[in-house]
Amino acid sequence: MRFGYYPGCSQTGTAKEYDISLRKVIGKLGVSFDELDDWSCCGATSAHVTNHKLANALAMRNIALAGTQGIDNVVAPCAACYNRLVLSQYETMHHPEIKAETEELLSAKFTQDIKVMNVLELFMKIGLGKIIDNRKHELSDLNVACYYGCLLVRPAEITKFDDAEQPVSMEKIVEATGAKTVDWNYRVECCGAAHSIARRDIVIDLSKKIIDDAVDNGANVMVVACPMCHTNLDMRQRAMKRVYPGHKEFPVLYLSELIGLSLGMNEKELGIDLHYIDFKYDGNILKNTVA
Amino acid sequence: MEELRKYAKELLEKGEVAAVIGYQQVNERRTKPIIVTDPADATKLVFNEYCLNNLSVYFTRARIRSLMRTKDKPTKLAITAKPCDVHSIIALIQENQIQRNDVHIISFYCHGVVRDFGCEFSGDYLASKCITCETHKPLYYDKIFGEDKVTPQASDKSLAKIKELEKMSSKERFDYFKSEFDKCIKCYACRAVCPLCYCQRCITDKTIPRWIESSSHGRGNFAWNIVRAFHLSGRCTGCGECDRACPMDIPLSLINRRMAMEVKDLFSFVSGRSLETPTLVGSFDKKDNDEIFM
Amino acid sequence: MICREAQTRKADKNMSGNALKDTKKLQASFVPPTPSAPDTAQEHSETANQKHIRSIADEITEKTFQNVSLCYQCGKCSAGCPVRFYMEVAPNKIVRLIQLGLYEEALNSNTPWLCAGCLTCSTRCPNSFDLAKFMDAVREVALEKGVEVGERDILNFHKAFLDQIKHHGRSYEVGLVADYKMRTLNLLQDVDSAPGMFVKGKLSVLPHNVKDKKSVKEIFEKTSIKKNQTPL
Amino acid sequence: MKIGVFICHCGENISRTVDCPRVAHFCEGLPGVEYSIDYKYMCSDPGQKMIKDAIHEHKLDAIVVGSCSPNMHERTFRNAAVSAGINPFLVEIANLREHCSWVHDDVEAATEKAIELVRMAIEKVKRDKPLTKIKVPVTKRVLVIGGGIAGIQAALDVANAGYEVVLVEREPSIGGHMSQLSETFPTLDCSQCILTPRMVEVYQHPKIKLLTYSEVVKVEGFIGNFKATIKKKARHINEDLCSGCGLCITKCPTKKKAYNSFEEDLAFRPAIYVPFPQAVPNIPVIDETVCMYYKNGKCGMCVKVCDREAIDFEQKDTMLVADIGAIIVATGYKLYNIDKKTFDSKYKGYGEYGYGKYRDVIDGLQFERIASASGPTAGEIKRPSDGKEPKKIVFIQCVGSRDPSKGISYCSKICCMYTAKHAMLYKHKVHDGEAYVFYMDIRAGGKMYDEFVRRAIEEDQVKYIRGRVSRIYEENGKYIVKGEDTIAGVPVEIDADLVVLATAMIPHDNAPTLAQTIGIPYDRHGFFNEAHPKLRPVESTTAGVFLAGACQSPKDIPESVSMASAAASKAMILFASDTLEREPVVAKVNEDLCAGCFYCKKVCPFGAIEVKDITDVNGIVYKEVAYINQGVCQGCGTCTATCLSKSIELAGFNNEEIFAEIAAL
Amino acid sequence: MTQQKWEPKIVAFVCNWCTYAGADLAGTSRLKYPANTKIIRVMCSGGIDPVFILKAFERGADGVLVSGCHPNDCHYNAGNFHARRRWDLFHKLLDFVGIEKDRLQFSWISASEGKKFADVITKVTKDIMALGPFKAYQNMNSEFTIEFPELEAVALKEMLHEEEVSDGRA
Repeated sequence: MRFGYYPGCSQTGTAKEYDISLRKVIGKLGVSFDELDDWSCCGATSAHVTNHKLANALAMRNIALAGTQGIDNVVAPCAACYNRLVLSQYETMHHPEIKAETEELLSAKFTQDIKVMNVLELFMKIGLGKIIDNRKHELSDLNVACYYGCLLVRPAEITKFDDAEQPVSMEKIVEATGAKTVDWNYRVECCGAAHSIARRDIVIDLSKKIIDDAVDNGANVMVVACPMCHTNLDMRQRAMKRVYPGHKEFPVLYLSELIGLSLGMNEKELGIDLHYIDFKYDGNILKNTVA
Repeated sequence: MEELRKYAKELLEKGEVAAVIGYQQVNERRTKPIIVTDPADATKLVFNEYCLNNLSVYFTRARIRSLMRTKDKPTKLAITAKPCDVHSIIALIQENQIQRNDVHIISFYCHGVVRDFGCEFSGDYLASKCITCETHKPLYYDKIFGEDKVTPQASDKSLAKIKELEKMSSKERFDYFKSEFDKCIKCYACRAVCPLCYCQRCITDKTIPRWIESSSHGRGNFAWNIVRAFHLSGRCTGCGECDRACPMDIPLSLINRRMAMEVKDLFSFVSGRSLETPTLVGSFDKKDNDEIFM
Repeated sequence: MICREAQTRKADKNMSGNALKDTKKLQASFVPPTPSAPDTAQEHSETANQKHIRSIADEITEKTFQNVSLCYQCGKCSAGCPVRFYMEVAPNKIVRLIQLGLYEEALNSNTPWLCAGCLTCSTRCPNSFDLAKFMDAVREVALEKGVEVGERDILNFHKAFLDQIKHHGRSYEVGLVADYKMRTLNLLQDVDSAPGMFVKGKLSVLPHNVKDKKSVKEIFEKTSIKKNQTPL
Repeated sequence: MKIGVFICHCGENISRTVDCPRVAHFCEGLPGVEYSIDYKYMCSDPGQKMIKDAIHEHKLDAIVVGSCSPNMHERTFRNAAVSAGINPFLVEIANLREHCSWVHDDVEAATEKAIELVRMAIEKVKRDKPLTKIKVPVTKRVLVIGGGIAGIQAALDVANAGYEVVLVEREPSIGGHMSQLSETFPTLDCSQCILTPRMVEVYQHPKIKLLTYSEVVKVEGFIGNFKATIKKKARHINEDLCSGCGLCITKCPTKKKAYNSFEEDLAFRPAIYVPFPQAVPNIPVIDETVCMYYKNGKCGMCVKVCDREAIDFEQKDTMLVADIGAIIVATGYKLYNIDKKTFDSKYKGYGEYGYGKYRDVIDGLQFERIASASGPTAGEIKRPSDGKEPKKIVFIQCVGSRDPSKGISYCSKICCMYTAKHAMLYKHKVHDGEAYVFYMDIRAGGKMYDEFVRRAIEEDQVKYIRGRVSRIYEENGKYIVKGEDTIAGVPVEIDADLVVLATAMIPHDNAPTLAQTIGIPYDRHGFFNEAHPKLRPVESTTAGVFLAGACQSPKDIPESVSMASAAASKAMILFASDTLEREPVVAKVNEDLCAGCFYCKKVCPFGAIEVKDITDVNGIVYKEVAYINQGVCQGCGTCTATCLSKSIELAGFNNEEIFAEIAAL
Repeated sequence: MTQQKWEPKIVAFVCNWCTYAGADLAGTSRLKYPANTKIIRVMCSGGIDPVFILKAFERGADGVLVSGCHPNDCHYNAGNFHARRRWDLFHKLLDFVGIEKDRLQFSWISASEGKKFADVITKVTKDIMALGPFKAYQNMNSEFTIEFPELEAVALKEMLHEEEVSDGRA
């Protein structure tokens, strides 16, 4: 199985470990990526909140590249990139005016729908059976809070792969690693990613609520599928401790890292040591050390 | 051949049938239909690769039918029919034109007939319908003669023509058919020879209101040929007699065949193959193709 | 409804000549913002004795392909909005203000800028009004009109971010943070996390560049926002 | 032939976009047209007089009226023509309003089109033949489908007038949703107390044949002469023998095997059960899916305890056929189930409210059962999860209703009222409790309705909050309800113990199937369509089929009851005469030309076509032709189009007439 | 129709119960659609003969719409199912002899679908506009074209008033 791959900017910087772990994990599952040549930024939140034409064009540049490079399905592991690419493509394909305008702007033709997939769809497509078959460890002492965040499943009419309010796919994937999942309330709440730098106060509040609810519902680790979420939930815990002095550090992993652990890779291989909140998993014993 | 003659003679002598509709040799490469009512004439009957006519058309003729309606005892009619002619008989039975009990089918294993009288029996001159024919043994019969032989190989030119037309643009196809239909002289030979054109008064002869313009001008010709083809859609068994009868060589069976292909595609139906399957017209499936409807 | 009646009453008072400082006079431009056909527009100009100007509601409709009147003010968006507590005005009120033609109040508020674009409102809207998309358009209009933005820092961040993409094709975090800090003079924020990031090798000192930088730059140039198209 | 043309302005409705004088003037010059005029209101008395006078004065043979749709005034103009001595079928209507003036803006184009429409009508009327109406007998028996309050009312009204009624109910008992309610608004009187006497009256009425646990599976025929096939599902109880003692129910070992649907799944029931104590008839049913006997052939406890030997495990479904003159459809509604739905479902779920996930997030009917003295909690307000009395309760209105993104655009009409009732019932029973209602608008139109809502707010201190709730989630046994008070402009959060969702009223899942069985139209939601939204609200477009209650659109009890009585009186109007006149639009075969292929017989949806033998002078059958039974033919014309030799003509729409219309293009 | 700008002529054969009522609803709802389509009402879509369509083309129609009740909703239970088979075949036949597919269109429009009726008419008009006048059919024999109005009248007469021979009704 081969998939096109759109890493997204974070994957080359703050979310390096997501990129590393994802590539390693899918390699182990017998899948490979064709990285989109010369991909550029999807425009992220900044583009679409200020200039809809720019946002559309930046995202569609990558869709156009996929078209010319003969790639008909693209995995975008970052939930924000995924959402931008899917929405821009939907808008472009559903409004002839936008289509014509964007085609002219990019000197490209959009003839086919390129299937943009998020990381959940990717693992669903690869098949949970494959994860179970290749599993080295059953992570049965992990109580995982699956955090979808806001952009992964929305809007459900367009992303069309899971329920927008009560999604189940990440739980299914996590359960394939042998870990347990907890039922909690903030699975699809927003962490405020767009304001991570400009309004840190908001982000800290929102992230704190998310972590607290996960802890209250008995989770001992959280799994995310978005570099933005991870930055806020992992890195911002330091600042959180300053604002809320009683805050206890709580490990946050990428989905790919969790799967990597169950496939028998170690923290170093998966880049978990790059997280702010340390997380060690040794055989079947969970060691959640506070740095 | 002798068996056939003997059998027909017996049927007539016993009074089981009122007449035998059959073929009679004209010359080496030509036959003509004969209605045998006198047992003595049974010796004239033949069957070979030159028996082109689809004799089932006679069932729709009032004069022939009247043979069955004698005052004291109604009798059957016997017919010598090629397996493909049996398809027409099936269609006629399904359309209530004749009852299965009223017809005695004498049939043959068939390995094809010639395209036209005077031709040599070989692949080059094989009748078009025989090229793809799959029923060498009739589907229904009361008596069968002969043995299964191999049909000569031949290329399917009519299918090639259909494919060629399908590739054309609408306009090109329109021009093609217009030029073909323009040749029509409204002689209605196609109608006369078709076993399924049994209406007592054809739609084209109806004058209040005038359904089809009767003059043989472009529009009238177009309308006639379309209506003819449409009325035969899902009914035509593909005997190809219309083609043979047309003095102007209009490719009538080409359209018929194309429509039969559509019918098979859309409804998995082939006309005249089974007495049990309901006819295409007059039945429906709730799951029929709904594509063309907005 | 109550709100609108009050506004109209105030408007009546205004007509009598005794203008109050907070009186909002409702303009005819809050008639349905769908682009009107030329003949009806003419009719309109004849009756109202004024030219039909493309209102801000019209502009938003054009940008979002959805009718602003779709919103029936149930408030489900505001109820579920994660950043509602930081907003001056509830999100549903912003739609109401635009529906009423009270553009200044809508564009000046910090609400659109605080919207995180999480799509919670759009997903849950009973009348399928895409509020997140609407907010995008409101911000865009605010920029076009050069309205004073309620959340300067957030805009600066977006500008800094887009600058990175414009020049490198991909975002470059070190440059982004430096640029943002220059714009906001907020030099001390995040100094706690940056060194850690360098140590962990997450931040590279050099930007990641796209090979075909020109094409990305071109996109920016072709789509750049033209300011002050029409007065507010 | 002398034709009169009359062009109606319809006030301004037509003349605003159609130049009526020009149309009338143009027609004057057409061959066959003797007289042509336009007038402001042709349907008015002076307008009709104008037509009659013109017929006399100009000795007209046929008339064409350019006016509104023939569905509106065709009858008016036909009657006018008849009173002036013209056959009603020599009147043609050109639809200049619905099909022309109302749908076009450009005067020039609309006038051109109007002229063509009138020309087509003129050409058709030239070839129209005088026809006489067909008389058919009427079976004076009504089929009422649905035994809720609407069906009960309709059945009693018809039966009390002396006509026979067959009342078919799908469930084991009649009573419908009304029997589930605790109290009714705005009087707060006990629902069952007012309903059960009616149910008993139905049971005892000599003119009513009650068929419970039965379904209508086939309806054939037409007004006055329907033939209905009813499937009586096997109860596995011999109804004639059962005394309704209930011993079998108490002895059945499968005590809690199945959810009790009458209690809205808040309680359980055994395999043999009556839905509720006051059920009519009071005869149990055996649920095969649960019963031990059907599972492993053992048990038979009910057989042992029944001294009347009424249990019959071998009982099979039976089919009954009834001759029916009119049908009243009163199948009611169901509540929108707001559990998670799939992507391709017509409706979407309410995942954000966690219905189906949280046991204490319930719907309105469930609350009715909790509040009902006969319900699972014996009238005490207890929440389903732990049986505790909720001290804080939240009601949410418009769940599903007015929510196009979930698939329902309409207002369910009754929720505002019943939510106010629920809140009051709660406050009356839990004095120290807090009740909150989230609403979008309060729609309390009706006698004493708004006063009722105000009473809830003012006297019972129910807090009304204007705004939709965005999300509900559980935290430590409380349900956090996140909303916004859009009036105050502040976000609100309530930690409720119980949440009641006023979910939408929707038609039953099989409403479209039933509509197809009977042959009546339904809208995109599955509600049955009335013939005219204002003037014929209780009739379906199919003659002889009437509608009552919530199967047509959401309705409360008084509306359903009045609609039922209206439907009943419509049926009785039909029964006032022994015969019925029918449009003579029927097909006829030209026997000389029929080729006897009988394709017409195969396509006829009504089995109206028979085989007819044609004999010669000697009496010998020389051909078979088609023959159309005029009493059975409904005039669809499918046979005429199928006939290859064009030997069938449909009176009133014959081919010559249609050709003339085409030719007039 | 005016000389300077060509306006297509479209005929719609509609059933009385669904589409005609749907068209009425479009009117009562004041929906707007182009004025090119003239409606001919029949009782059921099952009663429309394909020859009607040929006649319409002969009489100068540039396009034809056939519309009835949705499957399963037929007032006569099954008329539209028979019609569906018939039209599917006839449409394929016309396509094969070179008549553009969009000249003859089909739809199911219920009595409650006024909006759909307006949309369908608008779409059909747009499609026919794009195809242009159906000269190819109308001009098939030049002596009957519109330039000779008197001959047109003769043709009309031939179509409708030709003496009846075998019906015995003349």
